[in-house]
Amino acid sequence: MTVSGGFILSLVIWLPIIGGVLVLATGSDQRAPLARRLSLAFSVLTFLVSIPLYTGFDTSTAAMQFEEKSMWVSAFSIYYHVGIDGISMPLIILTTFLTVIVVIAGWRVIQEKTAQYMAAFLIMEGLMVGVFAAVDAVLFYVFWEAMLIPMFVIIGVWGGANRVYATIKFFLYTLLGSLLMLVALIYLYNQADSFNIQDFHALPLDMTVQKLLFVAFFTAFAVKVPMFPVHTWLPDAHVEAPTGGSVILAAIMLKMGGYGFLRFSLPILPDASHELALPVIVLSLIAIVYIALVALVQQDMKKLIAYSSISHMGFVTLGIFLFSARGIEGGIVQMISHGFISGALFLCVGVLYERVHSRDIKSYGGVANTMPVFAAFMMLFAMANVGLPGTSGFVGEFLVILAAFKVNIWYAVLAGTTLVFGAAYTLWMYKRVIFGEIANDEVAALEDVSSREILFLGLLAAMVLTMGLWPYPFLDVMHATVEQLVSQVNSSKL
Amino acid sequence: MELNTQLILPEIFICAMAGFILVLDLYLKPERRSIAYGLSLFALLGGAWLVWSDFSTASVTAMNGMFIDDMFSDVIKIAVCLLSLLVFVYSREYIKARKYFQSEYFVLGLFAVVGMMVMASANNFLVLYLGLELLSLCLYTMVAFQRDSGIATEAAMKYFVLGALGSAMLLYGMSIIYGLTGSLDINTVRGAVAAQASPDNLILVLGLVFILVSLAFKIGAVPFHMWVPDVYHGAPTSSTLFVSTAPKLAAFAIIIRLLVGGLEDLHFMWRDMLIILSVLSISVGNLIAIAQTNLKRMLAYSAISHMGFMLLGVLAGTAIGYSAGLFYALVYTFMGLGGFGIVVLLSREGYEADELDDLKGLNKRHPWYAFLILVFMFSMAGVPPTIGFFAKLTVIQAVIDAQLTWLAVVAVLLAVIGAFYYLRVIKLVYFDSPGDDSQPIKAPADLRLLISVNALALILLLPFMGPIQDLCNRAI
Amino acid sequence: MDFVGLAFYFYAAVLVFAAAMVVTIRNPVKSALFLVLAFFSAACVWITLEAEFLAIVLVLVYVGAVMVLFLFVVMMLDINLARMREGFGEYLPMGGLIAVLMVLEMVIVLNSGGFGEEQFPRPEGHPESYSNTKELGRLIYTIYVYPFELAAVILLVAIVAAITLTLRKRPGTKYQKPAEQIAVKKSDRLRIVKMPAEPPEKQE
Amino acid sequence: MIPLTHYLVLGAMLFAISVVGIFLNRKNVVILLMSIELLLLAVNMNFVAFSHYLQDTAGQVFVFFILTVAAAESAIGLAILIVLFRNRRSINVEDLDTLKG
Amino acid sequence: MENVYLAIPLTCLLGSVVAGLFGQRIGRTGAHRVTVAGVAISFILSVVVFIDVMDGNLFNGTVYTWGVSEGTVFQIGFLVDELSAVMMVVVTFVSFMVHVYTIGYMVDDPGYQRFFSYIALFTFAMLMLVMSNNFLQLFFGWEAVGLVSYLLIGFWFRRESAVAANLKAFLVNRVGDLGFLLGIAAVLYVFGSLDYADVFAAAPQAAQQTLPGSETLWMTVICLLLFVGAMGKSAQVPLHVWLPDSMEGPTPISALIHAATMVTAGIFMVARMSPLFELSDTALNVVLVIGAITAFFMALVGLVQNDIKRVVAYSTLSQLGYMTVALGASAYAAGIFHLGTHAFFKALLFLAAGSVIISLHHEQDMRHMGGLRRVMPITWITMIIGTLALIGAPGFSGFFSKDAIIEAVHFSDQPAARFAFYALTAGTFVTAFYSWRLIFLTFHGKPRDQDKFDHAKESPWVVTVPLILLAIPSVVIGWMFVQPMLFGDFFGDSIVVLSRHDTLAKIAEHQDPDRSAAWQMVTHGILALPVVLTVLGSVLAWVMYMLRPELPGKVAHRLSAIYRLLMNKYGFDKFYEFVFARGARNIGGFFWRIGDEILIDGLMVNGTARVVGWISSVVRYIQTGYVYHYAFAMIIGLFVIMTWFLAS
Repeated sequence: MTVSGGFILSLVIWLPIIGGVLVLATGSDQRAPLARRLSLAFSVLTFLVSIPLYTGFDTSTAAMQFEEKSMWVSAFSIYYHVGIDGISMPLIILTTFLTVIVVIAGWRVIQEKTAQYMAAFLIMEGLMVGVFAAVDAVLFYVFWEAMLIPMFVIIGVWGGANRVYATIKFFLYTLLGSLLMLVALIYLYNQADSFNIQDFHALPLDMTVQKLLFVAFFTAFAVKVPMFPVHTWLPDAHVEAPTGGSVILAAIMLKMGGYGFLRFSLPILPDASHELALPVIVLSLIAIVYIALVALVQQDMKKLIAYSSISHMGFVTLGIFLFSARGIEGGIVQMISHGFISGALFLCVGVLYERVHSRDIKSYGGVANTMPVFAAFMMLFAMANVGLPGTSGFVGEFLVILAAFKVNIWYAVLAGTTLVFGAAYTLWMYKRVIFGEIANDEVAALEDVSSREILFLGLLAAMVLTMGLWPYPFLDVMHATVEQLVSQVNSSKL
Repeated sequence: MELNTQLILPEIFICAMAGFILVLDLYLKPERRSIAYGLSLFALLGGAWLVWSDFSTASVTAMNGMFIDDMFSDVIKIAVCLLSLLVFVYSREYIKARKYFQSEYFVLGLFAVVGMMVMASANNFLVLYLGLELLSLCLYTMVAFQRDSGIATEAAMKYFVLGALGSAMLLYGMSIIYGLTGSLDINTVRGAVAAQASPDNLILVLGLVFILVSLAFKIGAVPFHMWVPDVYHGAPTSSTLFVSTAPKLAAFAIIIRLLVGGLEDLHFMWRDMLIILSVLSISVGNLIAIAQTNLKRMLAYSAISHMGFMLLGVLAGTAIGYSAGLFYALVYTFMGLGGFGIVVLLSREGYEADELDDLKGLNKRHPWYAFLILVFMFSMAGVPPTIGFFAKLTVIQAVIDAQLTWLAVVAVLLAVIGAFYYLRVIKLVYFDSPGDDSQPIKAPADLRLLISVNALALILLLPFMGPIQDLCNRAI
Repeated sequence: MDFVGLAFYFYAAVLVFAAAMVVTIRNPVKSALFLVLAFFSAACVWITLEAEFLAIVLVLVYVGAVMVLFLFVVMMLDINLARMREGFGEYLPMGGLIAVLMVLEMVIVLNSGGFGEEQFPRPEGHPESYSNTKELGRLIYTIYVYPFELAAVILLVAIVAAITLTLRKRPGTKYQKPAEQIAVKKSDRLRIVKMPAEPPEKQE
Repeated sequence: MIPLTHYLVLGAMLFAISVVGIFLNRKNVVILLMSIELLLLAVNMNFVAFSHYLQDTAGQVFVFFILTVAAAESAIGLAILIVLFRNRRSINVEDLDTLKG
Repeated sequence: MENVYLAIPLTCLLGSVVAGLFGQRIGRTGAHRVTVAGVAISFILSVVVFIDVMDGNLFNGTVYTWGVSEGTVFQIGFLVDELSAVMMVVVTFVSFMVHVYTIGYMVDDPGYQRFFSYIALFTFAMLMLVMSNNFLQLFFGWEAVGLVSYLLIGFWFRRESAVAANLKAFLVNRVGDLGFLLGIAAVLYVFGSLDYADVFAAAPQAAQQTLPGSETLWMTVICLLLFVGAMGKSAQVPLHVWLPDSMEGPTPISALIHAATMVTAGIFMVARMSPLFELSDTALNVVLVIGAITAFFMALVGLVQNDIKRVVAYSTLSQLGYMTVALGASAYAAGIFHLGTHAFFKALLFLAAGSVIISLHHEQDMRHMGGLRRVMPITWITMIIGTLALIGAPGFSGFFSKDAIIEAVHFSDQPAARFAFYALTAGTFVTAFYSWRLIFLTFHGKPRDQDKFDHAKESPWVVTVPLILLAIPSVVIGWMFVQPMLFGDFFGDSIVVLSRHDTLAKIAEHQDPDRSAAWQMVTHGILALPVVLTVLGSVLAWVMYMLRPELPGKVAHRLSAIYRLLMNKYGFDKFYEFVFARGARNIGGFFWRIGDEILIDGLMVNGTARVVGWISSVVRYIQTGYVYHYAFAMIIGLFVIMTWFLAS
């Protein structure tokens, strides 16, 4: 048992899970208020506990920090080994932060099986943090898969009409990917005789093996991201999921994919990554352009945002596979900012859905007349989604485009089209929903956002702006790690 | 002439208890039958305790070398006793409700346990065969035990005929090996086989094939699986519980005894045969399971695919592989126990909850049971954080370790197909709205408690994977 | 060819023929009888292998007990023989083919050397003093005592099983209990009651 | 003199016949049981032959136990048969098809 | 001094934030007080800074570090030199005027506070843009002004036309921004920094770098990409389509954003990049051509417009063309000069038009006006002044700047210069015509809509005062600045011109250095072709709209083809609508329906599922339920395995 920096990390992982179990124990809906308060308490507590991870973070080193390591299964030299570096730390904070938001957001919407709902989110929070924190491959995999279960249930139980199809599609899609990854991990174990990811980094592998492993990992992560053409689960899942589900799904789960690329594909398989970078980049560009066009014609707000998520995640994969510090940092920043923005947008849709019970753009119009404050918020988030400078959305795209230009002008040009397309689909939706004359009585009857809603929208708005106007602190924490990663990916193993 | 009778004390004890119960039953009024039930539980506990009390680390033989007592056999025996114990507890109310709560049922169960224990520590073809038959005969009877049920007897008949065919094949194989080696003692056989093991020794192959096929039949591997669905489905759920759990372990035991103990030098041959069998089992089992509407039948097919996974471990032909197989078998038996246990749990007098639709909307009525099902299903699907995942992890690890990565890939791809029907069960439980049947489930406390423990164990044992794995490793 | 050889081939032929009849003939009674024949000739074949005890046991146990059991069951269940007549000829070629192929394959394998004359020469016959029965007995009660006990258990299981499965109390059937019949007293059968005389009803 | 293989071939033939008998017979369960007896007989044939040619009585002992078990087996088989008949009023193999799919 | 620089934009931002967030609480007056105060302060400070800069106190410093990546430090900072000082004054002054004007103009609008918040925010963004000392911040301001313009065009969001217009404006600008962003990327790629100072310093060395594997100069690529951005913002053909529609916004906006300041950001940017543009003749020629086309053909469209604001809008387009041409001719100073003068008189024209509009209760169609000079004299006078400045009547500010441009082009020896020269000269004629047409239709002749006319009255002081205040510079500013700005060393190092390109210098050569440049321009210009054409245009306008009012109809009828072409604005809108808007949607729909739903989902995903389901439903029938089949399966299995392994 070696520990550096106390048990904060374990606390961040297990606190919400324990909390979830407790919430679950409150049981029936009569005690829903208790369940709500309890879950809020736990989520806030977890967030507070996770703060030290940032404040106590040493930006000068690329090594794992807040490490904890203790033997788990000696037969396979599996350890309970957690730790964070510049890549995982921001994502963990993001997770704990958004869970608070989601709990607040679900406060009034979820009226049946509240305890189960809240518990699912808390447990999922712990698992997701675990994914980002795990240094042992098996531990990583356990969290990675376990995470699916609560999401599966959330979508399936509180989801919309077509939820069963969506959730099973979601589960099988991701399971398929991750099982292949499991095979790859075990293969690596047999080579390295250890499940420690960092040992994998050092492992020499010849080209064919690298390629095969790359494909295995790629399927797992590409599905999660999701990349074209394995993206179709996302729109369905989003459309059917309850607001909170969509938020977590878009804001954090998708990041797992990008994180996986950074943690596994690049450092473990540098040569294969270089060899196969072109296809990946092409797919990313397809995602950026193709998906943006698809998003343009969506009639369902959530579907539209879902597609826009895919398009934005295209930047993440693009940035990562440029193998330059700038591209990778851009990718990570894009992940974080997309976490805030997509989360916020889904919450906005949720706010409307809660009142009108329709996600169809057609059933809105002129919302600004009745909900000016809401309109203002949504404008901000829409602009962020468009990637307007000064909002977080700009930073990532900017860096990635800069990096892409270095590699190949045309990458930059194609990626840049998102400036136009992104604006087109986002603002066109905004126009149809928010602007114009009051479309119907339901819109006329809308009342503006409540203080609770202002709270969580405001929090997100603050984050979006801070990150847009001053990304320095976000970039600063990841420099060391990314530098090391770049050196790893650019040094051949052959 | 060395007997070391103390080594077979557990078997003797259980036999004696069985006989005692049999006699006692004559003087018991029907309403006092619970005594027999209690005694049989005691017998199993006692047996388990006796095995535990001299839990052996080295392997010792007894009965003129016909009986071997090593760690492996002890692990198997304890597991068998505990499983049977749980089975009895689970099925008590069920059989009461179906009016065949007779001492004979438990007596036969006990004898079956003895049979399994004999198999677990058989060091001689003859003993192995007798143990197998002892087990089989009890199982045939238990399947047919609900005499007034047509499908139960049909199942029993099929089981009997095919089972007899299976053991005949085993015998034929044994006879060939005997002819070649001139001995029935497994160790001697091993030596002799090692002497003449070569791919072009056709006769050896012949014997091996027969033995292998019969073993495949006993664990229900495709294409020798066909009795499994019918028997699991037709038998009264109490018997299904019994048939589907402990005997798998015993079967695994004799696989280890014969293939590993006796014929390990032929690994290069039986490896390929097992590859075929396991791939077939996983694929066919999972595929057909998708089309099922009956829970018991679905679980039967899932059992087939699980046995395929277990074989993956065995065919690796390495110590890791065998221990992986053992671990998988152990885990599977407890998962299967839970799976069928749920059916028992939901059933009540005059109502079999074995159709998938009976589970609809269970979460609305009984969130806790729904959660249990969730755990069992995800564990069977091999999704973390359940032990089912670790079972898969170990076997796949073993396979890859044996340079059969492609096989691992095939296996996991098929596992995805398999995941679908487990998910469908959860879908019924959680996402669908309950059907008309809204009768409260009144299961006895002990059943509720034990099945909950059973389910939670699949998650809460996770931190203790290490010791368990080590145990399996040392047992092999 | 000496007498033993002659006997072997003769009984072997009979055995195969009988076996074939058992599985092909329609009437279960007949096939049971053919099975008896098969066992009998098998016993004779074993004699040529100097397994006298087993041969006798085979005849006694099987022909004497098991086959009787079979016949008894066949008779007891009123099987509609008419349906049994329905031919299964269409499956015969298929089955025959499989059988032939299997036999061929196994024969090839068994003759692939290993069981040839040189490895397994015909052993010399045992001396007069040798008693197969005694030999078996010695083994079974000493070295093979453990299997022997197990066999006992198996038989016990068989008994238990057979009884529990088949034994049943028919609700309709009536039993006599002579003891009670004898033990009856008058009081049990006859009761004397006193009752007041009733006045006739008046009718006007 | 008779070589071992002839006995083995005989056993093989018996085995094949009875196996074929099992799936050839679609009418009568009783005949299935008889085929099983034949099956065991075939095996016994092997064992006896081997034990003779190996001059090792163990084979005969094995046969002895097989006979015992076979007897027990047939007893149980017939018991199941009877129960079946009571339920179905038929022992026609083709009627045993409620469980399928 | 740094704090002053900081204060200039931040006061506006403060005003905006206060008015925006607490608008309801502080009320209407509170809102306009705080914002006007903010802008006023920053105007005053800007003047202070301007004077300070005149004394040669330049500033180039960092405010804070935005971010660091791969060692490149992205900073937010200020560069205060002559160029930015001019812009700051212009921007803050016009903005200040517009603020005041708005108090009267928007008096009865529900979105009063929101409006003030927006325009204050705009001022802030514009200031950040002009004060920036690096490309990143430039882009920030660039996009921010775009955002505000988007918000303001759609200010009356109930109007379908308005929200359509603002979406259009944003998207078209985005196309430009794409180019701009790529340009920035190229700059970073070539120079490894985004700081003006570093880049401009390194420019000469990098002048000859070519793209890998081609002859193209990096410098050309950079300049063209940047210029694409300028085309978007400054509404150059073919990215001009958004500007006329932007008139959907309230008039103050049209004045402030779509005439005086934002649209000139492109001009400013190119001027700022002069050290780069100078190094690429290709780029300069492209600039020339684009500018010339815009200047002439957009003016033509102005001829046929009936919406008073649209006329002014098209004149703005064409004037922007003039400025662009100036840039192309390397007469950056002239361009900036025209930018300044134009800012004043065009703002004046717009506000005057606005004053007309409110007095007629938001009637914008000139066909319903006429004879207004009697009721609203101040507006009339000021508008006349503005017009004179616009058409370049000798002595008015517009004259100097425009004439300088034409002269410069005349002297420029770029291949495209000749074409540009003719376009611009012809442009003067058209300009004069449509400007007078506007005046005559609006203020002269008989009222065509009597009842509107009867309600019409002069606007309140908050409206007229700004008009007057704007009229003054429109007249005098030329005299004041033509000498230093065009021929003096006013801009110092902030603008770099290669000697071989220095057209203004050539003009100067033709002048007697002893006499005032302004006076020489007037005397020389009186008889020059542009002025002649201007006069002709004015006369023709008088003839057609005062003397023979029936003529226009006839002409339109005679030249109906051209007339329709002009009415359809050369069909740009239709083309874009059809090709891009509809086209993109169709492609998207196709991808969605065919690609996602049929191919991927239908075929791959559900297809697989369906296949698996089908297989299982078939395979399950192996399980017939007949014992003999089971036995058969076993035997076959045995048989096959046996044969397999005996064979091998």
